[in-house]
Amino acid sequence: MSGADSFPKLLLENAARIGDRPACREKDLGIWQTWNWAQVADEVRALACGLTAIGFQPGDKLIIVGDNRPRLYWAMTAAQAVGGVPVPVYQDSAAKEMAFVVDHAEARFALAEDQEQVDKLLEIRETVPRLEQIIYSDPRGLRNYGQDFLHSYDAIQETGREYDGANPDFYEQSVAGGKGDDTSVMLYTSGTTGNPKGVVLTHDNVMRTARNNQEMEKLTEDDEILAYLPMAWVGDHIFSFGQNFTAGFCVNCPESAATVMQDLRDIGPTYFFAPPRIFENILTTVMVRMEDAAPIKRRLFHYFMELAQRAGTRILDGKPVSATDRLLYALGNILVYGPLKNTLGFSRIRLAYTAGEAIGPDIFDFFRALGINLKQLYGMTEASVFITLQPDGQVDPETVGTPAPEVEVRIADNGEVLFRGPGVFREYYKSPEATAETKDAEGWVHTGDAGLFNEAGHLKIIDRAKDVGKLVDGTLVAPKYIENKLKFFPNIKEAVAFGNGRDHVAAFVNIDLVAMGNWAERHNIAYASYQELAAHPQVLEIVRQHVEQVNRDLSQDPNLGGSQIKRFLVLHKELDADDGELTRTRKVRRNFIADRYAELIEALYSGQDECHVETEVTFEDGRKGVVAADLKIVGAETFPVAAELKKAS
Amino acid sequence: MTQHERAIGDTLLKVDNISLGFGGVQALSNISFDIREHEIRAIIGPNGAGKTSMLNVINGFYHPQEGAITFKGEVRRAMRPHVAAKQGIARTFQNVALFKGMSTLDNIMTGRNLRMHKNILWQMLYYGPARTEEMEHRRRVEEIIDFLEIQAIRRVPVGKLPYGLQKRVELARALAMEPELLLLDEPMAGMNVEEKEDMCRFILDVNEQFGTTIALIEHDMGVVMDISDRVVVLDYGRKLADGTPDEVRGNQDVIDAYLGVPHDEGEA
Amino acid sequence: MLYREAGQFKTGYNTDQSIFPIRQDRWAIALFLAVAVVAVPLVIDDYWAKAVLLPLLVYAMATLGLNILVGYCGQISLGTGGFMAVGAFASYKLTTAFPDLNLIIVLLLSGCVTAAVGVLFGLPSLRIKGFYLAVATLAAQFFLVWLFNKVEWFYNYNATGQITMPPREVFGFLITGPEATPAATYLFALGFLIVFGLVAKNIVRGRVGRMWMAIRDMDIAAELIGVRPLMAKLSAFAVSSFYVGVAGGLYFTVWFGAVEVTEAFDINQSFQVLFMVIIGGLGSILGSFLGAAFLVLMPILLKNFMVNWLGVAAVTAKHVEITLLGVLIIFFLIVEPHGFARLWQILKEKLRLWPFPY
Amino acid sequence: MGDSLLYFIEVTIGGLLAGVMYSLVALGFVLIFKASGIFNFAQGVMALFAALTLVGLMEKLGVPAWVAIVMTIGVMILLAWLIERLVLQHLVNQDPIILFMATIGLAYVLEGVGDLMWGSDVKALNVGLPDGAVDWMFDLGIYVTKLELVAAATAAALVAVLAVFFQRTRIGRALRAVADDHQAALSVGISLRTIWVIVWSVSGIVALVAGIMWGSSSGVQFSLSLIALKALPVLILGGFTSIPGAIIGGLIIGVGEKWAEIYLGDYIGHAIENWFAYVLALAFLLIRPQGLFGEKIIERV
Repeated sequence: MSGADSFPKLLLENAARIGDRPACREKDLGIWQTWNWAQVADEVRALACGLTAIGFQPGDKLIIVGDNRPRLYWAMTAAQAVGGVPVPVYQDSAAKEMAFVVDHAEARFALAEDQEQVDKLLEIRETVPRLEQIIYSDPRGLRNYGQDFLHSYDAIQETGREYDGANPDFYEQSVAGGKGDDTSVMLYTSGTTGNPKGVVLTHDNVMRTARNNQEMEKLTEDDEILAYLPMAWVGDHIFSFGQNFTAGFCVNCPESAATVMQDLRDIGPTYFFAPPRIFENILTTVMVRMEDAAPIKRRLFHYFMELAQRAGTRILDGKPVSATDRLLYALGNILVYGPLKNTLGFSRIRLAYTAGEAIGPDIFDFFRALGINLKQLYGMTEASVFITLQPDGQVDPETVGTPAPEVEVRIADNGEVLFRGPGVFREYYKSPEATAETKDAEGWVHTGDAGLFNEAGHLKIIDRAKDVGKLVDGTLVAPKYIENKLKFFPNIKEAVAFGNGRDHVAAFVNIDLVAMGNWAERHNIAYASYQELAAHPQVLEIVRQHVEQVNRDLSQDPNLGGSQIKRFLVLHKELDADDGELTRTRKVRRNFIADRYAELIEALYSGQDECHVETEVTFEDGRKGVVAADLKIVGAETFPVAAELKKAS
Repeated sequence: MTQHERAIGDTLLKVDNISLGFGGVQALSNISFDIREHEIRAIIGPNGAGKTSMLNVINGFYHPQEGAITFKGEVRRAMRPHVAAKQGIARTFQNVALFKGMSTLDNIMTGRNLRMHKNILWQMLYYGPARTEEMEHRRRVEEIIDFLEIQAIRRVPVGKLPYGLQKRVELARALAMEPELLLLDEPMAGMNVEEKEDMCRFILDVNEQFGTTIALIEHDMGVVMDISDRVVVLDYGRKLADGTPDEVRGNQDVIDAYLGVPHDEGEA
Repeated sequence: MLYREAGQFKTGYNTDQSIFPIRQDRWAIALFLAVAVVAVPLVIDDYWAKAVLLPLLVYAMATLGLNILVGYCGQISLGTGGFMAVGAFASYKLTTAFPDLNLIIVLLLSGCVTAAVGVLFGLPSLRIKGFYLAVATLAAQFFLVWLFNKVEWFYNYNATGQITMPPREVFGFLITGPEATPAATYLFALGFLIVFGLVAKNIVRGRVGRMWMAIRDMDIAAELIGVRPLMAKLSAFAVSSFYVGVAGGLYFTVWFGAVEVTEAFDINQSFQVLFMVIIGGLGSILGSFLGAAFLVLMPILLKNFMVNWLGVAAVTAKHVEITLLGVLIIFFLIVEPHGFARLWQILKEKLRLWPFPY
Repeated sequence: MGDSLLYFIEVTIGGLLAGVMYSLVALGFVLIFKASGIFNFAQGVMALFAALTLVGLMEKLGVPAWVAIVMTIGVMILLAWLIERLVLQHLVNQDPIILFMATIGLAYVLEGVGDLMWGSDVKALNVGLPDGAVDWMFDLGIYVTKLELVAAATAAALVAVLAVFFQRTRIGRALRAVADDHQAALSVGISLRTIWVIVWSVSGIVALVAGIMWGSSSGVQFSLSLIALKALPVLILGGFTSIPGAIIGGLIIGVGEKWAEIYLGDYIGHAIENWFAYVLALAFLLIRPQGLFGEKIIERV
């Protein structure tokens, strides 16, 4: 076990211990340029000394903005080495958003990847004069800029080497002066409301969570990871920076955003993270591409994928599988799974995580069925990522696993998930009130998410805490949980569930015009508009089946089983951001909808079979009009709740 | 990093009273102009004005009947194109002249031909100096690929590329020669607006980053007026005007013969 | 399907530009070479050596050579038979004039002599192109055959006009003459092919190869990037003729042992090799091997099938064979004008993308 | 002195007569190349095939010569149609070298089929052409056979007929147009495929004539197909697309070859006619790369 308590110290240790092993790679000029630990240590040292030479003081912040590049990662350690704090910023944020961070962090120094970022920083510098020096990594297009506060990375390193030569003890002393509870990084999180908050994490925070997870998952220096998610995001910071140091594995930076998929295939990482959205996109691409394959190949693919759904996940979890299936799965591995994983770049994955939002069980199972050890975790910036995660062999698409090592999790009385552990952030930078609001005196952090533990001790996140309600009989209702379940059906585009303070749950549904339109075409059902298709009896029947499937699922859960959907209706129009029903990021605005369609809600709870509605809508060209419809209200079967069954038997 | 590197230098190429004819057709008569170091020089004129013929004379493909060309202080009437290449003149063509059977990478590598010297015996072994040389030049070529942002098509046979990208590969091949004078024959012909903008940026970047002198033929007046330092106007093989974009724009002969279009279009 | 490329990333240009950048290809080629070098010599007999393997190796060598000229440099030549004759007679003269000279040296020198002759006959390529050049190279074919037939010095003034290879040893193994073992002759020829196959690949993937391809694809543009057409074309003629010359030398020394020029190296020889180039695939080293293998093996199979299975008379079988050969060639040109190399390329691409169609 | 002058005249006339034959074969090449850009290597074998068919029909079926000739013409037209149908149609837009290779494949097929049908032994061909020396010339001391004269006359007649065909008839004009511009040819109202069939038929008939002439003098056997090789230097000299070039070129080659054989043969060895023509043509080409009637091409960039 390493004795280093800060990343710069750990770097020196790695350079001494595994100096000739690759630390990072970048696809540049057509090949994977590689740096070993000893080289990285040199590069960081030169940069750190260079920073000092141009006036970087302990406590100074270094804004880092750009795509995932080794040089930018090195800059993090360099800033830390001389007592400063790196502040990575989302590379796609606009100058105005970036200006807030630069200003709030009181940064005097910034490192930009290229001309695009330099231009933004120059713009910011006009309103935030505190920003003094700007360093750029890629000189392209910057030849004639000429400002004296603008430095090239190479020049800074050159200066640094001179400085190092003149002050040979400086760097070691500076590194030795660092402590575990020094701030190691500040990550700004964009909350849904208000300005971003700067989450302050210490070396201890990052290093201990990184190390705990590394030990749990047995990550070694032979692992490979692809760094392609924003450096300002805590996940990248832990996976591509923290664990890069603690486990000593190699971080690979893609050539450009456009080539990520190709680079993924090149590298074939053993350790991989992607948000559900990316897995979903990959699955869609796979299916679309397979549609164009020759019929024999297509049939082969579907046959073996079916087999994989049946046997693959069980094999992965070490559960019993019949010998025939095992044999067939092995054959499938040669014919389909192996080549498929290979073309996607997933051949070598030992460990893959997804997190951030609920992942569709179909998507989740698809990848696991292929033999990819994909697991869910639950985390946040304030926890240095890990709160809970799924241990090997105990994976369930519904839950996010058990508490991470050294992390305690409990559910507050209002259903909110609380945690504390080694990764808990120190504070929100310059916001003591916000800090106090989130972190109580005993160190418990309020996540804002509502969740519950199942019998196996796995945490299930059901909704935002503030959205969770109760039926009049006290049964818990998590609208988003129910809505997500509905939305996993391709035919359903949006859903809004109600139930707080009512005697049962009811829902609005939007059908997916593309998916249902396809279905209608195949079944020769003519329709002129969304409204017409939505009101079609067969469509209602399909939706009813989906709703009942959701009810059946819900009934398995002793805690939420009571919140099954008794009645629903399919809305006569698509929920639209132009009408204020959705946010611009396409999230349902529950309260607004409840007000706007109050009569429909009344109808759902009054026992009517039909309800007339007139709604003002905004058309694409900005005109306004009124749509009127008589909506059918459909009842759905509900099922006995699992736990109750047990009691009954 | 300072402004003066972009500063225009001495005369690099001087064209003196060039006349060129094919059979009965007089393609160029008595053309004289000069190109200075580091400048972007546009040659414009209506179809059949002799623009391409002019470029062909400069890089030795056509041999003029009269007149002389002075390049880097050396006077000559005619030379073989490969000699022109050796002296540092590279060019692209109106209709892309790539090597269709080769990949993007190989096409650009051919541009390094003159700078590679290891003989065939070393190459047979693909070892030692020959391999080292090959790798060094591959690296240079990769820098150009990076510069022109064509990484994604490195291994694609150029015949399969869309037109706009082919033009970019052709520019890459010319750049690989590290020329002192780069002749571009309608680098933006047949491109959409976005591709044109990209190409403009690349031309300016090349000029700025490498200090390459550029002579270009282009029909898009907006582009010409935007990026060139000086413009020479040809019509029916004669020189009509010569000067800065503003001077040329104001020249009555030019307006009559060629720029019969309103000026605001030219500035778009 | 068989490829597992994920994780085979390149950290240097050396590995990126290697001949077989994919690991699975390296395994396959290693396995193939192991079989060819170790297993085949254990089981080879005289029939297999003389009727199948030596023809294959000799023609593969000649095809490599011609492909360099036609496939890479775009200069059509119909003089291959004549150049093979130069190689054969050069090796005969050299080995009889210097009996102690190592056969390897003899063959290499024969290649050099042929290269020189090739350059001479390549000179017209500077002025003429395409089919004009093809017809011009026929001059080489007819002139050279006439020369070796007419000038007695070339066959050491013997009465028959035939040249006969005396027995020669290489590293203590008898390689030529009737006493040489099939395995020894086979391995000797195989060694040449492996070494020169590699050399050919090295040349075409380097500067010289690109120069040739530039001339082939667009000679005007090639000149404007500084390629001297003279150098490019003549070097292609030289290298190509070297290979063809060595092939001719092998043809005479290890395969037949005795040849009569008008029979052995007539114009059909030229066409034969050109067919191998086209069917194998223009501008492909692998294609050269495949094309040679196909056109050597197919007539043998056809003949065996007709004579041994169908009981067709040998003479009729010969005519049917010629007809079928013609039909097959036309069929191949229609189905895949770019030859086996392209077919393999397509197949490989499919295997790499499996199970996806694109 | 008189003897050597007479000998010179005899040689020259012999050369001219042989040259007419070369022209005839070269004409077959030119027709096809002009109309379709195909270098038809099977031209020689077509002559062999035609002659074999003719002999076969006469021997095996015992039909009179003129009937056999008409039937053979029918076979050659059928052959042209088959070639278009089975081969060319599938190779449209391929590289010239691929088409060239296909014609070599075609040569193999024709040779094999001809031999299979009619046997590969040497056959005498007699369609009633006169034989023996031309008496009045023989009296002058010049040996020229009647057959040679008839052959030359026939060839000349054929060339004249073709010239008329190309200049005066609608189809002929279309054929000439197609060489320059496929679109233009289509506008005449004849499909490209029809044109190809016609061209191949015509050159099949030309091949038949050549086959009859050569077969009458030296028998029908495989070597007959090699006359095609003799005609190739004519093509270099006269150009692949020029009909006058083919005629003049043929004569030059014929005469040059004979002169060389007689006057150079003693110094450099005999049997040089196989290659001398090529060297002659090449030497000419190095001086004038565009050939006899070619125009200087200005390459545009």
